[in-house]
Amino acid sequence: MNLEFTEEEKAFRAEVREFIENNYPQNIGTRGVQDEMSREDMLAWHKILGKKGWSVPAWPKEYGGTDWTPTQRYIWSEENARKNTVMPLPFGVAMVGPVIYTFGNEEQKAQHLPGIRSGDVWWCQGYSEPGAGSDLASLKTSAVRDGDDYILNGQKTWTTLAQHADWGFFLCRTDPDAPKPQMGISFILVDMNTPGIEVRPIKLIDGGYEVNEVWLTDVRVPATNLIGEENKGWTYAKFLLAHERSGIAGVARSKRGVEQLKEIAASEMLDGKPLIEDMGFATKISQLEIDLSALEITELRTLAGEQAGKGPGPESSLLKVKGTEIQQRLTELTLEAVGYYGAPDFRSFPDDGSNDFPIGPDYAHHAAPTYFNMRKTSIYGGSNEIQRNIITKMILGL
Amino acid sequence: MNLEFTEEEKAFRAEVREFIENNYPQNIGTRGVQDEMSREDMLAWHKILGKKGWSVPAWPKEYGGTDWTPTQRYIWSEENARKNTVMPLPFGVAMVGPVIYTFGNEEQKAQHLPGIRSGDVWWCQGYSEPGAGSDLASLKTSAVRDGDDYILNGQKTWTTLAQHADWGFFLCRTDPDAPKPQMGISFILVDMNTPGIEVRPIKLIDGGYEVNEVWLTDVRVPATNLIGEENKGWTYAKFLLAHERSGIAGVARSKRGVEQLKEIAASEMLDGKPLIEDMGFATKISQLEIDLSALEITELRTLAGEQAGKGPGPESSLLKVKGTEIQQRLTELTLEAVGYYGAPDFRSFPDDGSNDFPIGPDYAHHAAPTYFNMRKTSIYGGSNEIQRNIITKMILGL
Amino acid sequence: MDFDFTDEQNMVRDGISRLIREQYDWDTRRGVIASESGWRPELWAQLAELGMLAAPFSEEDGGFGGATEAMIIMEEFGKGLAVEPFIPSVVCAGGFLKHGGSTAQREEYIGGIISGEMIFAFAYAEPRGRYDLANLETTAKADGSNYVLNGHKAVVIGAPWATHFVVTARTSGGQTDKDGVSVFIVAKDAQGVSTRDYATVDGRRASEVYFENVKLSGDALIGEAGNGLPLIEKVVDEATAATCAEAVGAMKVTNETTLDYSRQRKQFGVPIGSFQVLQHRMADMLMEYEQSVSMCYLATIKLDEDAATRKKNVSAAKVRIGQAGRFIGQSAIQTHGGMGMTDELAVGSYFKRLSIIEGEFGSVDHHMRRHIALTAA
Amino acid sequence: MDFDFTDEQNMVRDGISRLIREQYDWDTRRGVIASESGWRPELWAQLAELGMLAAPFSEEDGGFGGATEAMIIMEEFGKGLAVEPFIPSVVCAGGFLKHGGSTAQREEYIGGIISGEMIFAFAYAEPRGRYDLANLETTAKADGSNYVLNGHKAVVIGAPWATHFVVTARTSGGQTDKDGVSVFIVAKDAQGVSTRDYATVDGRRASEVYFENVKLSGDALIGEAGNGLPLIEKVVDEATAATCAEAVGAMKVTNETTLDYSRQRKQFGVPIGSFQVLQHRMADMLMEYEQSVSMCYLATIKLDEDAATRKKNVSAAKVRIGQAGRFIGQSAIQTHGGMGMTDELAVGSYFKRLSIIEGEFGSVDHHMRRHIALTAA
Repeated sequence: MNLEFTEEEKAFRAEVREFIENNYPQNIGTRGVQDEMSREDMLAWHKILGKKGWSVPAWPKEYGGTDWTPTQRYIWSEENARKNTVMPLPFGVAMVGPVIYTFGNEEQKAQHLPGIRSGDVWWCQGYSEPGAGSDLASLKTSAVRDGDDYILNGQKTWTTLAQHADWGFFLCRTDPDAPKPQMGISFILVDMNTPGIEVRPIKLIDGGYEVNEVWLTDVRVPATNLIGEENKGWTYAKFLLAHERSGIAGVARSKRGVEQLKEIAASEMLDGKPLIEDMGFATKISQLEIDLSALEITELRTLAGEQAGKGPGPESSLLKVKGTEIQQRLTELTLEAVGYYGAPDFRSFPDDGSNDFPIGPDYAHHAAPTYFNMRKTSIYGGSNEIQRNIITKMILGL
Repeated sequence: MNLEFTEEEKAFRAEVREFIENNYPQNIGTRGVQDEMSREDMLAWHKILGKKGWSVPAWPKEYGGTDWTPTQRYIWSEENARKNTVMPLPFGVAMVGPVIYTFGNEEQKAQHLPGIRSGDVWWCQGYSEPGAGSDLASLKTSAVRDGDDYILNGQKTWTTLAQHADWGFFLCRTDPDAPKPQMGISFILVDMNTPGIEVRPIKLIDGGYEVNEVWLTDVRVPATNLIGEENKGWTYAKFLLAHERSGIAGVARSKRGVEQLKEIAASEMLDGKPLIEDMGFATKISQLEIDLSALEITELRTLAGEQAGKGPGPESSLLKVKGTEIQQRLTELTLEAVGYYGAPDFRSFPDDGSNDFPIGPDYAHHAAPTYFNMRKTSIYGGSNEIQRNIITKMILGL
Repeated sequence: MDFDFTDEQNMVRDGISRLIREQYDWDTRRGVIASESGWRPELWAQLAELGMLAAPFSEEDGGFGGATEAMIIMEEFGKGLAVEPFIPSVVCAGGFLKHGGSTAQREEYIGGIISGEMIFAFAYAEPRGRYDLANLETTAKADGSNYVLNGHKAVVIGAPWATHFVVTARTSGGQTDKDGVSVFIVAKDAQGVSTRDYATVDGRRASEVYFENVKLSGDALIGEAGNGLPLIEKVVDEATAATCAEAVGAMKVTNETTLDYSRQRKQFGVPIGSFQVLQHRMADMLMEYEQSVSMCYLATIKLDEDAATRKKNVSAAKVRIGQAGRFIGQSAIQTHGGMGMTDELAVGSYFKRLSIIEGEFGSVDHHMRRHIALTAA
Repeated sequence: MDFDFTDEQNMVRDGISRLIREQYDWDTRRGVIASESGWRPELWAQLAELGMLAAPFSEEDGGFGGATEAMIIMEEFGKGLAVEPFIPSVVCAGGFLKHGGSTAQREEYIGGIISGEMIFAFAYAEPRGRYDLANLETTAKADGSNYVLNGHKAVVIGAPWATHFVVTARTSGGQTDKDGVSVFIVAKDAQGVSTRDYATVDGRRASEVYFENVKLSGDALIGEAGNGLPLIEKVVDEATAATCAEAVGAMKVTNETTLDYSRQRKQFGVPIGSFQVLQHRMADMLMEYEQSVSMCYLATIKLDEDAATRKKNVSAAKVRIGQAGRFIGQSAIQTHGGMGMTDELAVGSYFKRLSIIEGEFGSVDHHMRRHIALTAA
């Protein structure tokens, strides 16, 4: 039992660190509020990684993956978190990509995988529907076969960053008479420029537009865009959901977040001393660090088990629940730390070109919106209540 | 809106304070671990109050009650808590008494109420059965009519302090074919000296014997001991449970408990200063005081509503849940405060007559057993989960 | 001992409640906070007309009540998330005038506050002062019988709508001394006053306020020079209690909204309110609310007692209500699921307001420290 | 990076696990802790025979392992709530000898510990010292090359069964100085040693130990006079990590017992495990357990790193495991309902042991303070 990295792993870390140092574009800054970034900025690092061959490390080598071990992938995510890079979005790389190379035919692989790798094609996910929430299988969007096409009608929602998307993968009901709601669903790829698609941004409580409603009205899609077999879409969706959860603990990002919180708490003053020296606040930070330590080791144990070929247990649900609790806790403490300057809404700041009179420290501007925004993490990707249901099912077996 | 007591109420407080000061027996000490006290000590104050006419303040005047307002009763319990008195047990005074004067006949009232008032008769409660728990209505103990008697068979459990009891009130199934489990139950008074009753003490995790199993084998009880109508016992039981919850918040006792905790935290030292000056521990105490303040005002609001004739809402469940959480929290903090001396088991201390070498401070001896024992409070009297079910039922109405 | 309200108090509640229900529904509020001005001056005029802005003043000052009336009004404000500056103008500026103003000052300003013609904002917080009311970099230097004011006040709520400020400033002593703090009335249009205005994340408006060699006459001073801190503490405690009442009102609606949603919203074929885990969370939300009501009452009732008692109970209330507000706000969003994350439903705005209230007039930690200092054996 | 155990380590686990399963079932344990002696000397002999008491020692000391072996053994002890003094005798006394003992001392004592003929208790806590290892009223005054020991040690676990004590005492300096602390080996039958023995609430035995002018030869000193604190901290950290492992073992069984009970126990006609609130609580219990396993591994792995790293990780583990143990213990009792309150079921004993572990070698608060001191920016 040891936590040491091997010499090879250490060399790998040095290599990726140097690569990031030398290649990460300086001008795009760090991931802040997503809808305030341009499409180009969000794709910049993805494109560089695509050229390097590092954009889809988890994929099999034959499809452009890196053959990295889980530990190497962990090191990769740690080093990116250190620099707070804007990583490739998951919709292509981590979601539809694995579905295409696992269940798609050769034409589909040839058509779609290169664009996902290179970052030239932006994908979005058409899963959720209004009124369905965690009950994903109750979806209503229909795909009716008409000659060589499907005609899609319905409404999707919570479609993240669909405003930029070139392609989307949609779950549609192809057999409305199937005996169970999970049956009769198909997994269809849709060119987002097809007539009949309307993307309407949803304003969230943080003031941003990160997600969208997608309205589909008589959208004609070639039947060749069907993945795998008709009515078997639920199988592919479940496969994808299992993929989605890996890395959801967000340990590396949270470690960086704790560092940032400590920097803020060292700047803010309380009774003439830095806030971080207040025993009350220091206790909250230590608790967070301790919880994050526990989560990190639990993720490493899970990785080690994966590397040794152990099947997934309740760990992925645990990583999701504890990971999001820590992410949320981080934002709570940041909002507490910035005091009164948590209230001003940076989106309303007077655009008078004046930097002489800042409205509080820069680090305060996103504290409240981020706190608000991160409440989503215990809701999406299978709410934390659903995750606890999953855990119970596994351990209780009732 | 005001929290002032009236001049009459202030005078009343002075009167009861003086009465307690002058009449509370010095030699019985305070309520510690119940099974370590003698029957006589536990009844001593009850008997004194009986003579004074204050043993059953909540009863109607005609049965020996005091006609005190809810506020006066609150003052009464506060003053008793101040002196940490051993109050009359609830089984007679607060439970079967009200059932008897509300649903009993004249003979039953004449036979039983005087002994309850005076403290001469010790009552116990035969409700719970093994395997029933919160599902009280599933009880199995049978009472079969045989001429002028009932023959009782079955087993009761969690019967508090039945080892001292003269009489018990039992819920028995008189109609096994009733369509609902709540129907077909009768409420029967039983002389605990009747042949066929065996009381077996249950050892609890605190090492004491506070509760018992009561085994009933062909116990012959006069049919005149039936309260009200046969098969209507569930009605009387529910009435009693509603009575049982009043005062369950235990605010006055918890206030005294906080004082004791502060005394302990002032004695214990941490890094050369009293533990109470440590910001971490002080924060826990302040949180407890604040929570207790909130509970106290909520109880006062409930009392005021009661005085104004408002029906009970979810408040009684709230008082039970929050009251027991605070009681339990008090014991947690006390165990934390005493440090290493929480571990020694006072029941095992060498009885060598030596006081020269005490095993830690006296206040530490009961810290762990009390912590263990008080876990019961979120289980009994309708578990805190059941209380939350009740609250939801009231507010959600699904 | 009673928790009843007088007939007059019940009339105040009914009046405010009706006004907000009829004229401040959800869509109206949304339009208001997105508008250029960000508030409803016409509502303010109506409140004045109904006498509501007079409610916390004594009869001799032209009013008819006190802290309980302010509590009732702010509870109703909280239910509707009304953004109008009742606390800054009526509770804060009104409080300084009531407790510290000279006869002349009361005559000059209270009538204006009550009529709604004068609107005050309370400029006390500073960029580096956190919640310490005495930690002041703003200075008012005596110049004969006049003063010269210099400084920068942070996040002054309602400043864009204000005609006047109440400003705390140091007239002597070191930056954090308890002595040497003074309170002034400053007209917003005085020479040397400038502001940067913005919205807040919870739908209000505020400013950074800068004073550059602002000349004040001696009449601008409220109370005694250099001895302003006890007065400030008293007024801030009153404002804190009123803020607690606002939180209680917001929590009530948040809970009701959540109950409603959980009855109507179906998942897996049943209302989500039938899931026990959500049920118990809603039971906890109710309990947190009831404890908050109790603490709000307690703080309000104790406002006129001695300073130690007042501070202890106001801090206890702010701690408890801060904690309850966070739990209720977060639980409401979680129960609403994705819909709770959208700007479309009201619940998100309640959550945001409760989140910001948590830090107003001192965070949970700040008030916990004050409570400990006042109760340590 | 791996979390695998060597074949030899797996054999240790299997051996202990079988021994405890076969010879330390619930009824046996109940009889043992109620017995006159309160432990099973014959089990100790078996452990010695199996080589388990040698496990944490290096080969040159006659053993075959280190901290990981101690972790494995204590995890199995925790599963069975074995009361035998592995931590005081093997981990603590063994640790002092390993890290600080002279060749002569190691030869004199380690063999005895490994063979089970010598049993040590660790007398370090004092009535007024709380968790501060340097806060010592016990003194060892130099007398030529000898020492004279005086003092009172509190709640010395396993003392009734011990043949020897490791004792911490002050040889110079003020009562809480970091310097001036020394460590001694004292035979229990030495002149001037007396004890008051008792049981503990979690089923073990302990004593108050009094030293009255106990004469010690210079050979009794472990390590350097006056410079014992770093050694004590290291050994106590190792003992703390082993205690964490015991807690992890106890939590595992507590969780399994609770799952079992909730499957079997019916209420309202269904297994109580079908109630979602209880389900989610059990999911939380699992998560707390898994986080505890992780922290136990982390602390154990870091024991041989520099002092700051070791302390930080041991404290982090003790904090997290203390919190998890309380949550799991309380939740288990609550889920068992009234039955959980009885001495009849095992779950109460697991709850009690977890409750006492929470304060052993420093409470959550103590270790949180140490963690803060080591991580503050």
